[in-house]
Amino acid sequence: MLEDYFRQYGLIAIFAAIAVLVPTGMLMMSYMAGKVGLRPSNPTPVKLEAYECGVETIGGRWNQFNFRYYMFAILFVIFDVEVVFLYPWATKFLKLELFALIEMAVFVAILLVGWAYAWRKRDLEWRS
Amino acid sequence: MNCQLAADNILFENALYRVIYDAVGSFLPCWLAYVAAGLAIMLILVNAVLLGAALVTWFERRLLGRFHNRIGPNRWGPFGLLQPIADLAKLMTKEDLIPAGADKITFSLVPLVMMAPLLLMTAVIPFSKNTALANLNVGVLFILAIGSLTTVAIFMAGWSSNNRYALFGAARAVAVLISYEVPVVISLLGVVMVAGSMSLANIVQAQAIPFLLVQPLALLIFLTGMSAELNRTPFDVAEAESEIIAGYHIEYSGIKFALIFAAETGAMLVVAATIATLFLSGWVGPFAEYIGWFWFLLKTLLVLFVFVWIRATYPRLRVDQIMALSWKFLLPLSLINLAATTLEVFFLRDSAGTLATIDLWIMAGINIPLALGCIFLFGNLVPENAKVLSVRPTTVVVPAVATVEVR
Amino acid sequence: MPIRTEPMTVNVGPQHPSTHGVFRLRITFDGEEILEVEPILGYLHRGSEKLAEERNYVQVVTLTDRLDYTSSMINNQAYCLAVEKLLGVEPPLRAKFLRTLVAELQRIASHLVAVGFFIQELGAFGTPLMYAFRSRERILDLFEMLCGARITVSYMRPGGVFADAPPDFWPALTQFMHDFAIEFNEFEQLLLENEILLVRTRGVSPLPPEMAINCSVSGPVLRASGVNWDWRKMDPYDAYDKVEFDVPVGSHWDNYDRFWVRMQEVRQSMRIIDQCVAQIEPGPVRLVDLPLVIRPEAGAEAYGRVEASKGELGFYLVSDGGIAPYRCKIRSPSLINLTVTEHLLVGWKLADMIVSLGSVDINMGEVDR
Amino acid sequence: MMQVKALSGDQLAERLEQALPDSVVDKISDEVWVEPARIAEVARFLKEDEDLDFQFLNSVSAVDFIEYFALVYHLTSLRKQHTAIVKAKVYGRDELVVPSVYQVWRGADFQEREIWDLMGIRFAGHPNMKRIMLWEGFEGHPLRKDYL
Amino acid sequence: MYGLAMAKGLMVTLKNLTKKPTTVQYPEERVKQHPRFRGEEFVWYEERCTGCASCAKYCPLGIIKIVTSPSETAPKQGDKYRLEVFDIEIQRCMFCGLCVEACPYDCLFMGSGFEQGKYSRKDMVLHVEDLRQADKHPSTFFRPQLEASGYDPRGGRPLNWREVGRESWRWHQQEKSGLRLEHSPVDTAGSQQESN
Repeated sequence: MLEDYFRQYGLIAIFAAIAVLVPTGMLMMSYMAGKVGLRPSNPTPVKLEAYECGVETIGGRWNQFNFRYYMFAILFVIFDVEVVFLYPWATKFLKLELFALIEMAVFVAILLVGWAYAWRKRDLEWRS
Repeated sequence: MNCQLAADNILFENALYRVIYDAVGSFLPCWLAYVAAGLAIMLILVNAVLLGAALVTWFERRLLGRFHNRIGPNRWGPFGLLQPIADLAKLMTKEDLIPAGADKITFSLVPLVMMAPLLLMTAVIPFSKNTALANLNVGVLFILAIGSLTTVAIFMAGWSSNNRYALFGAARAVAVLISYEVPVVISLLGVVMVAGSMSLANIVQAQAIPFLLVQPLALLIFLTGMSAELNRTPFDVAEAESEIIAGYHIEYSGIKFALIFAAETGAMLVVAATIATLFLSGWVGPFAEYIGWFWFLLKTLLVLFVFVWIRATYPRLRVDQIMALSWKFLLPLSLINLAATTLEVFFLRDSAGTLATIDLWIMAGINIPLALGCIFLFGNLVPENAKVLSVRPTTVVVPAVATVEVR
Repeated sequence: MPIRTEPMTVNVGPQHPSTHGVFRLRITFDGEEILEVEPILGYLHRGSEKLAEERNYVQVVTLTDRLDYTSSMINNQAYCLAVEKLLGVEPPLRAKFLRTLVAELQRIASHLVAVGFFIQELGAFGTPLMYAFRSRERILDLFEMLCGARITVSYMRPGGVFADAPPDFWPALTQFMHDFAIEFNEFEQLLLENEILLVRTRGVSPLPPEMAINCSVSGPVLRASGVNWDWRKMDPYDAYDKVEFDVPVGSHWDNYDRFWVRMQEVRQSMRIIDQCVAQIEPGPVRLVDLPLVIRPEAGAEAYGRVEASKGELGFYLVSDGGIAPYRCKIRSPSLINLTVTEHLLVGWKLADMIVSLGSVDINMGEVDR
Repeated sequence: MMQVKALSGDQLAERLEQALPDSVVDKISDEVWVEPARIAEVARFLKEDEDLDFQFLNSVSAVDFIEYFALVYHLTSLRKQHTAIVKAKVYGRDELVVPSVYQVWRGADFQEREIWDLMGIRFAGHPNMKRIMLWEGFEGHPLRKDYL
Repeated sequence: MYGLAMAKGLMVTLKNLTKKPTTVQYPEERVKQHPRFRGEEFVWYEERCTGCASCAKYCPLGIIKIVTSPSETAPKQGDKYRLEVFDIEIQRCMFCGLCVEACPYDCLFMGSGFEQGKYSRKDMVLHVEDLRQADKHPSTFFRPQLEASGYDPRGGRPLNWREVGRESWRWHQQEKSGLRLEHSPVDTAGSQQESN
């Protein structure tokens, strides 16, 4: 069992390396093509400007952006953690007893309260 | 050296794999033979995804053309099949610009971070009977986890470009991802529960009838959520071309753009393959022993067609509406699905903890009306402004003296 | 605890896919919400009014083609009406009907462009636009049949139109009207009640009637704001007093109503065309005694207006007795409808901004002139 | 069929003389010439008077007659369904300033800016009196007859 | 019900998927061009041109340049001038057709081509020699006599100056005013019109 585990993930690890290598290789190829002269490279200041509909950018480079989704981010973290717990449970649920069902119902219910509270507080909406 | 392939290996019956394994195994250590044979499969996967992405761009453009009542790309090769190659050749020879003021390293890393998880996702998808690189027992979770890495790349692209439009796109992409990940993940719980396994190969085998029928609500949520995570219409706010021009990849050109674009279409392909596996019973079909890959491709194409079809039809939602749709419509729906499936499984399973085919049919019989009912119910909860008003007053309004405050 | 953020100023346009040409908005955003808007125009300024002073009365017709290039016929009509007012002449009846007919065809074409791009800006990937253009293409074909050009038609002349329609125009028109009825039904099915479209546009950027009138807004935008005002009804020109049609008026004043009013106006235009075809009779199409080079009397002036597809299009002509207008002021609906941009956009989101701008349906050829 | 009728110059002049003495300079068939310095006052009266009710400003035009500029206001009342033409003569070539009607009809916004840009008549009280069609720093006003 | 209109939209797109494309593959296939099409390559019949320069005067852009000298080759035709220069700066031409409308002798016709892209602006000027030698496929724009003959500029053969016909001034006036008289067929002899 354990051997199988390493065998499988070993392959995945090698594949991960390949998955990184392939796009890197393509980027390198393009870089080499640029060196050889297949690809033009003639950067001018105007060309390198950030695109903003053809006019110069106003203001600083990175400013403090009003992102407005903090509450969603918090909810996302909560629910994703929940799901991590739910998956093993769901996998084995076919063989679990009634107690497991109730337990999980309680677990989900607690989270739902938080979600309902957020809805009630109108945190699921766009607010100024 | 006499290597014996373990009988529980998913590739045990795969002819190509066996040939390489035996050939290499005859003069090299067994583990090396294992790796070498695995490498062959990996190369096939990488090529399949890259070529597949190219073909998907062609398929999408061509199909969109026909939806639009025009022809679509048809100049290069038969039916324009070589169009993606021409595009690639063009993009390869384009100047590769990095805007001044951009974070150069992050900017250049983006194509990599976008492409790698996509390739990695294919490792667990069974393309045919006994053909997958690895049969992970956490397959579903693996796909979901690796799949959401793309968003990191999108955010990197948006942030490092030093462009306002890109920043808008990145912020929107992250907002959409954190909203849609939750219902998507919960919706797949039902599938896992019915199949009793997270391994994709086992899920395929568990589908005595396609889960399309058993878990219609889950399919709907998964399709919607994946459309959102792939930035496809009607959720393509991250690269809404009419608003923020191209969103996060506005500053990319040349090969980097090609890679990002290939990764986007490739992601669509992989997601379509995932849906085909999870809900359309993957490679199962008549003569699946021999032409399982054909059924798999056919079902993938079908899902791709649905993606393109939706793209050709609908306008785009606004970002806050997308969020609301997720948290107020899809999340409750996914929880209802979870609850219903749990109860059904709990009452229908036999003492050995298995579900017979007839049980699946019963579940389908319950879940399909449930799905329709839920959509109807939640549909009536949508705000008044989305209702159709067919009869409208045409009164003459000639207002009194204007009292508009003039600034 | 509020997190300190700073507003950022972004240029939308001139090189932006959704600003209807080279139009620039300097927008200050707070996140995605709009705090300030400043429209910047003039990228397509060609000095049409000055050019008109250097051309004789007939030659100016070619300039009017290029104002709102999606409704050249109506521009022609407005200008020719102004010159006729200046001279105190009336075109023959057949010419009047022909003008009404082509103006309504052009209105359909222009509204199709407006609606198509409106949906495009909502994010539909081209399909509604392509369907709209498919029908528009047929109309342009009819124009080509009529006058040899598709966009810059120069079909009308002071005192009529330059030539009668060729005999094969009439069957082609009948065929088009038949096909278009089907195509337009399809188009309505695709869009008119689409929920996504409704949630995106219903209640967004309402323009109250008082505001609309105060800002001199005209055309479909004014009618969508609930004001029943159509110059074709109020001051019938050409053959509009001989045809029947309704004026669709919006009730919610929002983006959806502006879209809806245009869709309904296409239906009304179809009615008008059918009536024109039924009523038109043989006869002259141009005043014979009007010379090629027109010289109105000195000091004469006239303000000729039509209900163009974008709103009230007026030509204010002053003559000094010469062969060219002494002054030719163009009251362009697009420019004046832009007055409400600030009202429509501020407080809404980036995505709505593009759509609201699309719902006003500006055309830069006309804004900048 | 409804018809919009044009108010005659006499009618208009009479009303204006009653409410704002000495504002009318001249009247011809269907137009009335008013004192340019009082144009904003006249505009407010025309808009707010119950019987006249000119709430809709069709267009503002300027014509260069070399010895003077004529400002032409085309007005419509949507409720009463009549139209009127109000004109004002502005003498001189340089530093022309006329009160703006922006506060009365916001529809004059871009048109007044355009007149400043192309004809060189400034409107006092307009909040944003900048060039509109041409760029800032452009010399001259191209629609004037002496601009070549 | 919610979603019904969305389903309807999907059906519409699906229906259109099966339709024949409305676009054509341009260089191989062409859409029908109507005989009145105002195209490039003006068709000019020198035999009839008197060098009156009405076209040049009437061109809104002033792109026609005409220089004439008294002719010695056609004394029988009365006061006729020979054209030394007849330059049409076609790159600025907007194909309004006013020059054709102004021509009192029916010697200038709109062309029917539209594929005249060149690499240099100099090449875009039509000279008198080009006009003389060009294939003559006149458009029927503002030439009712040609339209009545059913001539199709794209499909038909080149026409010479006699074949394009010319109607009497009086007839033309009436035609312009829309009173369609009986159309005389295109006159191949071309003698009777010329006597006008």
